Amino acid sequence: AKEEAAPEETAPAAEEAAPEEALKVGFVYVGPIGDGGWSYSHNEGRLYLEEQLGVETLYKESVPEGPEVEKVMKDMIDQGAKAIFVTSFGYMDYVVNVAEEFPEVTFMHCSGYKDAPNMNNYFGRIYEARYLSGIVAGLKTETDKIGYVAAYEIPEVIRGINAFTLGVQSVNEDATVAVRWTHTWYDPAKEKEAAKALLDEGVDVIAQHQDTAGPQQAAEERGAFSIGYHTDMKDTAPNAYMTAPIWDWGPYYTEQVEKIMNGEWTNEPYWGGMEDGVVKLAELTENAPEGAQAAVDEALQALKEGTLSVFAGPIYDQEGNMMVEEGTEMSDGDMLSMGWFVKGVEGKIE
Amino acid sequence: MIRIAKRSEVSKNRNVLTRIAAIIMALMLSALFIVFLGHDPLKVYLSMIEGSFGSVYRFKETIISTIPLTITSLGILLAFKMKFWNIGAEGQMIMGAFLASYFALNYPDMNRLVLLTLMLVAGAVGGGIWGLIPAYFKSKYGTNEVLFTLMMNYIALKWITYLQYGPWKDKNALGFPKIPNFTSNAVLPKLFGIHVGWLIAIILTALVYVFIHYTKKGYEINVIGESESTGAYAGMNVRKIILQAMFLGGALAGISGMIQASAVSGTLSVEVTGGVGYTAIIVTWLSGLSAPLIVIVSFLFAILIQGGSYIQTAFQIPQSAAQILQGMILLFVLGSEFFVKYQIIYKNIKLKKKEGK
Amino acid sequence: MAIIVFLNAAVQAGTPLLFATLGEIMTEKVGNLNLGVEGLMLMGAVAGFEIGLVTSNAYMALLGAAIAGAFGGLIFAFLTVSLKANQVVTGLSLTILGTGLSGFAGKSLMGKVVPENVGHFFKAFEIPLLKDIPILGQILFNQNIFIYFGYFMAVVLGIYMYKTRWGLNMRMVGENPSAADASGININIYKYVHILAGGALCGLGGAYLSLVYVPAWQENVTAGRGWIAVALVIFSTWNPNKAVLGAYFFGGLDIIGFRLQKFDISISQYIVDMFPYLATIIVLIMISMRKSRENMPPEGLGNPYFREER
Amino acid sequence: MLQDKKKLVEMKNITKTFGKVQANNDVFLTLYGGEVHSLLGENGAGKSTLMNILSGIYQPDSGFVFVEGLKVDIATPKVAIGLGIGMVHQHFKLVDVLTAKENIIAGQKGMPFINGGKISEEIRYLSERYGLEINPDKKIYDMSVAEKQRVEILKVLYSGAKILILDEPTAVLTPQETKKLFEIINRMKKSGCAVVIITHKLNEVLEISDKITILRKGEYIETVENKNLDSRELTDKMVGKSMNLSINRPETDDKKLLLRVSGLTVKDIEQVKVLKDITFDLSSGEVLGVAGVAGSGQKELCEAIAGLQKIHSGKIKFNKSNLVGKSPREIIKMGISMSFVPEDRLGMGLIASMDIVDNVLLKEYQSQKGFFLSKKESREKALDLVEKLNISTPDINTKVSMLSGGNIQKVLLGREIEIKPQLMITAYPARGLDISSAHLVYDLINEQKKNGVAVLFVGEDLDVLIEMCDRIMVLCNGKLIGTVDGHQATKEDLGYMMAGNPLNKGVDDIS
Ligand SMILES: Nc1ncnc2c1ncn2[C@@H]1O[C@H](COP(=O)(O)OP(=O)(O)OP(=O)(O)O)[C@@H](O)[C@H]1O
Ligand SMILES: Nc1ncnc2c1ncn2[C@@H]1O[C@H](COP(=O)(O)OP(=O)(O)OP(=O)(O)O)[C@@H](O)[C@H]1O
Ligand SMILES: [Mg+2]
Ligand SMILES: [Mg+2]
Repeated sequence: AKEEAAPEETAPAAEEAAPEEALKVGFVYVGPIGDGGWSYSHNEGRLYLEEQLGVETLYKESVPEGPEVEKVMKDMIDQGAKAIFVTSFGYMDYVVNVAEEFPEVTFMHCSGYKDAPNMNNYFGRIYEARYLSGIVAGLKTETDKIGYVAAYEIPEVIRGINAFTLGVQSVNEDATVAVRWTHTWYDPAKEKEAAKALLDEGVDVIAQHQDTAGPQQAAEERGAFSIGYHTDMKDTAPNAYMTAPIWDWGPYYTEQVEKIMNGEWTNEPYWGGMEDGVVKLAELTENAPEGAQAAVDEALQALKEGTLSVFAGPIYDQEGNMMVEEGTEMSDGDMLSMGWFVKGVEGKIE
Repeated sequence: MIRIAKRSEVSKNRNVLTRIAAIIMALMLSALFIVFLGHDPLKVYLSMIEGSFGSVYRFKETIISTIPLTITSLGILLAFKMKFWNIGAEGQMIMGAFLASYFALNYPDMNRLVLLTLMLVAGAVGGGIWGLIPAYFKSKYGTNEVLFTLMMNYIALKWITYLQYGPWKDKNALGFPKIPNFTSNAVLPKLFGIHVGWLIAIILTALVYVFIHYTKKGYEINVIGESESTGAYAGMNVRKIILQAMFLGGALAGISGMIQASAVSGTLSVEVTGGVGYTAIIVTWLSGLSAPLIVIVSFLFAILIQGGSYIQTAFQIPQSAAQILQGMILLFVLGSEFFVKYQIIYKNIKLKKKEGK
Repeated sequence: MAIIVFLNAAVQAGTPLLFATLGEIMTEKVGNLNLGVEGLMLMGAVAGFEIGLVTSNAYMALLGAAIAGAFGGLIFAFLTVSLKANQVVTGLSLTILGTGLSGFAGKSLMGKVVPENVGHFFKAFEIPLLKDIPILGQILFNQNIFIYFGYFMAVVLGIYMYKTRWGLNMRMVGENPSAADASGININIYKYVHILAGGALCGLGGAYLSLVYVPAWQENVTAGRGWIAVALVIFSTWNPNKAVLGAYFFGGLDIIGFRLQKFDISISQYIVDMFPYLATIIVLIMISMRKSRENMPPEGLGNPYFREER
Repeated sequence: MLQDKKKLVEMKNITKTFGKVQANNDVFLTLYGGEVHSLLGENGAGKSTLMNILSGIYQPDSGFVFVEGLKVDIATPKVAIGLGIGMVHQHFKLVDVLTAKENIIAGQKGMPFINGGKISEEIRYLSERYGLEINPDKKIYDMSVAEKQRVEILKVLYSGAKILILDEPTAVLTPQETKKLFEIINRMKKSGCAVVIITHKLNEVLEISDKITILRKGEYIETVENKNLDSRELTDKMVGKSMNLSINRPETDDKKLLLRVSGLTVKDIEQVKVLKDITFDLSSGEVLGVAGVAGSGQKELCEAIAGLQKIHSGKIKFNKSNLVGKSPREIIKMGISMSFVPEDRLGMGLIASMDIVDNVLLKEYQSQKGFFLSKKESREKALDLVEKLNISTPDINTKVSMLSGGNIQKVLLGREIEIKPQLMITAYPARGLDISSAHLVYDLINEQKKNGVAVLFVGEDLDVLIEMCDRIMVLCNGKLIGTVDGHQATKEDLGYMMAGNPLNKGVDDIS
């Protein structure tokens, strides 16, 4: 009894809504939910889940990617959580440990690659949205130079840069994408500086793989244009922001929890794309160039129909070596461990 | 009119009572804050206790958090005894973990006992060297150690980031920035369900206690802490002692880092310390530089941390609110020291009769 | 030209550091080492932003940030001056408290943007005549009002410390409180006033980040700059005028990586990230090696003062 | 003149305790303008405490203070300054990195912006009026002790003080400097100020003061007019019993050369020579005095012999062994038994926060074998010391900081004698000690001499040096000015030499 001492009175509403079985779902976030980025988007998913299924949720923010996360998950299990979404790569091994210890609890780990009978991994093909945002940027740029502020040299980010560049080049062959590494996910001032450095070099569109709106603000200040990330960043940079690849975790979370409730859940890995709705391109603003909407719609349609694949050959690397043969597509495995830039990217990977 | 005066003697009772009073006051003020958050303070506090003792597992976790705090604080204690304000335990832990990981990663198949011993020594050396550097400059040029050690923390952290994202990146992790997990040979075994770090912590506490009170070196450290020139006067090699003590202090932090990497994280990462290096400074200070008290204060801190983390999930209190509670309790306890050392006197002057001369 | 553009950006990146450094100089000059700068900056950042948002008035926002920082300073002063608590540990605890307060107060500000007129208030503008100074004009005098205020504060503080009686008294308090006390200087008032003012400056440093630099609310917007400011105080040897150079130098160091990335430099960017900290250590060692009596920390730094103690 | 003397200060029933120590118990003091008033008493009698109460540093537990007839509450030094009370503390309260001018005007009222020229003018006026020569723009760290004292006095005068308190001002001055100080005091007296002076030197008390107030163990004894008093009478009043004030100089015959110092030169961190080419001999059973203005190189000389100073050039030979470049530890290892009573007892010789046992251990532990520490012997020795030297302490586990100055000195001397030295270096062993304690120290030293110990005795009180030492060498500015025979030396000659003038009249120069 003492296990559930505390949170009962926060629950009644949820219990009414889900009378058949009160399932508690935990969420572990790596940043503050106020980051307006990664953790924010997962939290939006949690709220959506609550609203849809009326299940009770628990969350803990700013959990470091260290052993502490094991405790956090166990705390949640103590609180009665039967399913836990663990939303950062660095948690992976700890999730495996806890999953082994608590076979009756279901774990869903975002952006990793390990699994267990009661643990899957899930992620979204945000690169597809990035490809689309590349189309917008490619059409917009006048200097044919686009800047990209990126956090760390890891496959996820590299993949995004490559997809973006392919999108740019699909509409503007001459345009190049210059990359700046910030080595932080979360430092608005620093990210803004990286963007400013790019702007000073003559780029006129800024894209980003960061958790804050810093790069957008740089573009706004300099009268340039920008592609956001994670969430609609219209308010932060009204005159610069054109669109953003965004996450929409709500439907996936709802679906998974439903499956758990119905006993249909499997540990199948999930890597959803545009057609699943887990990744999206935010609505284009009036800052977007003319014709962009049409071009995006067309590509989106092709993506959904399967006639277009972002990493379909021929793809060349920066030195001009053929990396993906004409007529073939890159495998998911290769994509997941991508460690090179496509032609058109200016920058280097350490 | 009120004025303050220093107490001639500080009684143990007053010390303990004052601190308890401070904690109670802090909890009362925090209670208002918790009510503001819309929760019942009593329930929140009870569940903090529950979060640290509520089950065998929780109790173990509390002990596991106590271990690095204790060992690291012991290291800081040696520095503080010399009035060397070492706030670089964080970096010393990291570098200890780093050097230990070097062996764990490069000799994964070595005999377990040999490997673990090697890692322990490496941890001590790594932390020790990181402590030695500021000590060298402090003893030679009088370089301010507070800021030196602080900067050393950042350098250590950046160094691990470099390794994690660069040369030590796990080749099998599909390019993800993580350092490979240790093999089971490099993981400290468990004893009574908790990794043997607890035993190491107890042994080290006893050793440090004996070292400070019953050895010549310990005596020298005490003397130098009071006055370096007296040390020199008595024929001590002051510089050497400062360097030795800081090496030892760093080594203790390094051992703590090694234990965290081996037993808790199972690998090296930028998160290996979990901020213990900073918390331990506060622990050391609040324990009044006494090795046995460090264990107790570390345990209390572990409760605060465990409980604080637990109420976040239990009541969905945000992290920042938990920080506010922690900060308030700390400041109250720090402030209470005044009432231990000083007394407030309400001025009251009376004219006494005296035969005129 | 690229260099001018870079230096112009370095001044902007250095401005939050400048305010916090000036604040910490004031605090240390009266003998108190406040390691809670990061916390104070965050408190200023959130208060400035919140008030800016509510009132749409830049002056109110600045005032709010300063008051929030001063409030943090008040906590520090009460503990370390009146209650004679250990300064290092109090500072560390204050960082925890400040970070918590800022995060908590900022919950509701998530995603909010600085109101337009406040944003407009902080737009860069050129100063006539001065802007035409070759090179310097475009680096220093094409900036926003907050940055000009930074120059002003540094100069004013320099004059205050070295040319006025209050400044002299303040320095005396930090060097030798018992001498200052015997001279009839009210130690407590001097300590409180300067620690509070120092806190206010730290708060403004934080507000620069939330109101001007990233004119939108982001949790933990300082990202460790408070600690750099503590180091900068030494770097500038407790001199407000040198603090200007130090702050802009560190601002530059913070952002130079982005400008160097396009060149093919073989040294790892992760190693470059260590430079600010290495630079601070080197400066620290250099000052201590030179042993110039003028560049030493205030003699009484870190020690509580009790008149009847001997 | 006499009739218009005004009652400036009246202190009544002043009581002050520190923890368990009753520093002042029902003490009275009345000060008149145009008068010099001496405070006299043994160590710990409460003289400084009483004056610190008057200048607002301490708050009395009870009692009243009247200034010019009005009852006042001197809660802070600021209040005291406002009332025209200024104190020159024994340990100067000056900021080293500031200039004389800055130190003088700090805390004073005036225009917000400092008008350097005008202030210099005012300072110059004051210094001319009272004969206090200083350079307003010189930094304190460049100043001699006497200069610093002048700055302190100017600071007090600049603030408009009419009541000036000097706490042991002459302890650090040469006779000439003392003379000059007394001239200054007399000028202030003439301008209507009240001057309080604290000193342990009775001849000075008799020379300068109009009235004398005597305290004993915190109690007020009496206030007397300085008329037809002699020092014996004063001592008796102070100590409360009759005392023998003579210092004997036992003659020893078994003198063997023990220490030979030649060409000794020492530089400080800034590479300035603080000892210049010093040469002298010291034999067993001899007391060699060292006289000189404070900071003339005495400290460096002692520390150089004790192995605590880096030596630039020169030789130090102990019997046949060379001591140059040897650390204290190496000296011990060489089998040389040398004891050193440093000037700064609590900063160097003893650890204030440790008890007597641990302080005895300081000289003991090095010779213990192994890693662990044994306190057994030290405990026995500590008990022994307490009994033999009659140290008043609750027990041997009492912190040294809790003891009185005289008892602290006994612990230090006792410990140093306990190691059965061949050579004993003592720096100002009686500084700040009252007469009875001081005499105990002199007796201890003479006993060592009789046992054949060679003693290097650095002292400040020339009378004592002359009475005790076999020879006295005089240092000035790091140079050895000359050495005189103790039997023939006069205060005037020594004072003359201390100012840097070699003596070339009748006295034998036996160096
Ligand atoms: N700040 C203090 N804290 C604790 N005890 C003190 C303090 N000041 C003085 N005392 C105690 O008060 C007593 C009187 O001290 P005080 O300094 O007034 O003596 P004094 O007459 O000036 O002696 P001396 O001749 O050595 O200068 C001493 O026994 C000392 O222990
Ligand atoms: N902290 C202390 N606690 C108790 N007694 C003390 C303390 N410090 C000094 N004393 C005693 O107070 C008396 C006076 O001390 P001391 O001679 O050092 O001061 P002083 O020469 O009077 O200095 P000042 O002129 O600054 O008052 C001595 O008997 C000394 O032992
Ligand atoms: Mg005295
Ligand atoms: Mg004295």
